[in-house]
Amino acid sequence: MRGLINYFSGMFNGIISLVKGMGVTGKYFFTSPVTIVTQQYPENRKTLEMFDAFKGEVTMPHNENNEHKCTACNICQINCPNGSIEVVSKDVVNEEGKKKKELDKHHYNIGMCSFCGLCIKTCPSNALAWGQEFEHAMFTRNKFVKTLNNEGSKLIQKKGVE
Amino acid sequence: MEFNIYDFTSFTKWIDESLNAAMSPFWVMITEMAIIGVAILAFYALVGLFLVYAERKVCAFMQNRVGPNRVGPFGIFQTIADLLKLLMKELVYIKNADKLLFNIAPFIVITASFLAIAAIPFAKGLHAIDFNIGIFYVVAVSSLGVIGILLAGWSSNSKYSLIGAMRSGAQIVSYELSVGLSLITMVILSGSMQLSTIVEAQANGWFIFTGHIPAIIAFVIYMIAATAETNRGPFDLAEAESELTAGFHTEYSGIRFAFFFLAEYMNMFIVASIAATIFWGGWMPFHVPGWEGFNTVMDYIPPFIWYIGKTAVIIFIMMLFKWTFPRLRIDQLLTLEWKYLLPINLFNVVLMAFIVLMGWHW
Amino acid sequence: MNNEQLTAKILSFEPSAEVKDGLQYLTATVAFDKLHTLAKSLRESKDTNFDYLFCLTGMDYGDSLGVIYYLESTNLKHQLVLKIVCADKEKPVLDTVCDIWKTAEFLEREVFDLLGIDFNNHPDMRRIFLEEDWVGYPLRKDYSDNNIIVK
Amino acid sequence: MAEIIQDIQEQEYLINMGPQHPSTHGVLRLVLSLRGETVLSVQPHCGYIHRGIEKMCERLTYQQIIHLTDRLDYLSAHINNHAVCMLVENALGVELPERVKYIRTIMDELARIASHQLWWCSFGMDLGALTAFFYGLRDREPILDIFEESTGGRLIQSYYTPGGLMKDIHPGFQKRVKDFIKMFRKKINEYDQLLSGNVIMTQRTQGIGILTEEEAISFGVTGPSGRGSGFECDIRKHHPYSLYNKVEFKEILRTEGDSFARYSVRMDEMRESLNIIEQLIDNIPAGDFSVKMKPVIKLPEGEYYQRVEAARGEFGVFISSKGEKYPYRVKLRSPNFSNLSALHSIAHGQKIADLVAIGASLDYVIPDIDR
Repeated sequence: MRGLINYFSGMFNGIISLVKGMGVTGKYFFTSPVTIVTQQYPENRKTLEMFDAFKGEVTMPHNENNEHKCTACNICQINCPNGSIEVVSKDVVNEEGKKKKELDKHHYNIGMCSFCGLCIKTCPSNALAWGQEFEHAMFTRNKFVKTLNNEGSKLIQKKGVE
Repeated sequence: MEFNIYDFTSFTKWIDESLNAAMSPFWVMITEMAIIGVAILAFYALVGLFLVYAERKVCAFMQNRVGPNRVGPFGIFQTIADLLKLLMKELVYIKNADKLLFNIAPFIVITASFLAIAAIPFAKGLHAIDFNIGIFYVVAVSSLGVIGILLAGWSSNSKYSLIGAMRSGAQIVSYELSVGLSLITMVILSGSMQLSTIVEAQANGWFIFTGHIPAIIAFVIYMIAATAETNRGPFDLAEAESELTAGFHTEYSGIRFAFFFLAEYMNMFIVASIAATIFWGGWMPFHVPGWEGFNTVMDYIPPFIWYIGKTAVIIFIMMLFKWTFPRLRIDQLLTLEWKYLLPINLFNVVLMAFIVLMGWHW
Repeated sequence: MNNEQLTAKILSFEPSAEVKDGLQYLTATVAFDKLHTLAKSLRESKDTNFDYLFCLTGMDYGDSLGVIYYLESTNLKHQLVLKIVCADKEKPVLDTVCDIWKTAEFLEREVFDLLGIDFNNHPDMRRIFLEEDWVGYPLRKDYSDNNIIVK
Repeated sequence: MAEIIQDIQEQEYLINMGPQHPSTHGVLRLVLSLRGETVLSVQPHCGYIHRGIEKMCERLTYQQIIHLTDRLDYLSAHINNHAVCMLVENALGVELPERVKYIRTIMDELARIASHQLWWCSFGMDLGALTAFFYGLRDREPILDIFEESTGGRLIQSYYTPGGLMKDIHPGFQKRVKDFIKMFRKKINEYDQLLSGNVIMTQRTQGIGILTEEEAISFGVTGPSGRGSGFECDIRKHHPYSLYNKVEFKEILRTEGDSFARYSVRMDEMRESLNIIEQLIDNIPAGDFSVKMKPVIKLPEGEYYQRVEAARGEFGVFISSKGEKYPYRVKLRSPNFSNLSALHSIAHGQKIADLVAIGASLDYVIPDIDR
């Protein structure tokens, strides 16, 4: 007798649990246009805004005079765990006849970057920053190597020093 | 000739007569066969494509997604694009596969669903053939598909496929019983196996209402067993994507895979049509005895719309099953059939017979 | 059980053990051939009951190879570090402890794979991560790979 | 003929599950020998994505190690990083500001919830309930947004650094977390409706894949999987670190040891994590987000070990230092590796479908196994 009761109560409870589950999916089906969470990605490209902290790529901000803050000290290159940064510096003789190291090219290989942020954190002159760009797909690998400093850019001269 | 969307009998008769006037009876038969074949083929492809699209949209909405929305407005041409892709894909030949069986298997599956569609009444006077043993024929024919699945699993020389096929065999053999018995319950109620008669008998109330509790039980059992028979989730053990990768059609590609895919959706359509025909009155409008005005309004809706609407609702329920429940394990599947559905079904048949004997069913 | 009692207990099991206190965990160093008997008594004694081996790491000390076992007792809540140094660098062999702690079966395979320490009586001594035909043992200090991209 | 039949009956049916298989959650290969549907033995073959992180760490400074531990168990990246950072800080005797501890604890618990959510998704998917997969991912999104807003990364954050954090949290952090807690408390009940109570799911998991407590300890199966067998292994409770001795929380234990026990431990752990966050989120003290550390960290000579409770079990870092700026040897004790070693003992004698459910309930992440 108990077996029979168990048989029917088990069946009944089972059916109730199934109906409950169908309630959840059914509810979402009938409220679907409101509850859809998918972002329409390529369409919303214009309005899509990443968070400020978003780690898209390493960039070197330039001001309006095409000047950056990088002193070519190599600390980012040393701190990079993957060797994705290569700082090429050149020696420039300034007006006073002193030799001075200046940034020539700041190569950054995004294909090898693991976005750990150590270059940006350790930079003593805050020359690097995170960019918000996230569409990095390229057809060839050598396009991953970017030069961060603009053509003909110069180091910002600190005011009040001279 | 008068064309009437409420009754296709005169239309089909007109075609028959005008053909008879033009040629000999033998050629008339050939021509009619060809017309019906083309019509069903077109309908088949259309419904198949639409169902695939519908399923993707329905499941997307259940899952808070958008679903296909790239090809055409709301992605309505997505399935056509998919079909084109599948047509163009390479047919991969499997080393050491049984070539003949491997090639035949998809055709068996798709032919079985073709055969079943012939007996379904879409509207008054609109069916290919009106057997006097319609239900028997449908049950017999729709279970042929499993042969294709078994052959597919066996011939593709893949271990996953074989397990899938064997599961499918055990599953169909068991659930065929439940489908048959729940339909027999309704046959007892209607007193006929002819589908057109069954539909006509529901003019004053669908069987699910007039058949009292046994009809409801039979309907529930039929829904479960039919879902199992179409190899759809939660009974998709033969495919069992997370266990057997794709089960019996693991090794199929291109249009052969498309055949399996299409056949699955058409089987769903067929079992839903049968459920609609036998339990919900097929193309018969919803009538409440005594409410003349209401009945007249209902009669204005064409039978074909009624039929499609009912089928769609049942298909939606089956989709709801698939997208809500986890998959059953093979022993649970057999337990469900042999320990629950079959005894209840047998009891239900007796109950129905009793009700009919006592004359309580009208 | 505090560290002093534990020290005494270990010394009673294995008088030749060298027990060091004051580090992060109590550390006992024993000769490689005493490992299995000591481990067995540590596991089976009611007072020590080290039933949980939470880390097993192989070490390349430069001139020798060794294994460090981190043990814990789940009911007595004390930990112990067992340090073993293999006798021979060319052919390092130790006794397996996977009959005492089942988790050691995989961990010892890993040590075998990456450091080349062979474990006696292990039921399935194969490489676990690398290919069967891999030459060399990558975690050894003298291992060199020609394909290093980042220097 | 009789011989052939006997031969067939005794033959084992070998199947390769993986390396590409939907339910191995990555590139794990399981060699199954079957008799019919019954699994006779399971032989895991790992190493398909072995990257040699331990060897790589020997050439990296302690700050640089962080970006590799992120990539072990990427679902609990914060927690792995926490272990390395704590090891360095403890070895150097650095005292952290309270703010750092608060933020780290909250982030750890958020990571644990996110990880368990993803586990719930894949659990549903492995059982065939695909809808569960999408619901879980949908509700995981707010956590990823919280991470992204403050740390800049969604999956792999590299947020902790020896001595504190990479940057301070976003001003909107607290509000977002509170919104999430409110939202998720509702959703988790929905999860129960959809899957936990479902009769098919309970029958597929209850009494299936039993791991006894003794075996769990012997195999070192920790985390929710171990606690489902009654193994009290919550490092947060037994060896408290960060703020875990200040917050109140229960160690979730089940004694059945079956797949369902492992499932329900994780479900309850999500609720418990919400409680922990709720206790902390309003009280984040003001202060620095990191301590000034030397640019080149050199650990004193010696061997160090740090244990934390990652989302899948006990994660341990062993570092042996020779006093240089690079570690001499790094060993990462990954929870999944030990959990995987118990798979054969749990799964033999069960059905294929059960093996999939067991695998889902053990919740392995392959990069953590292979390292």
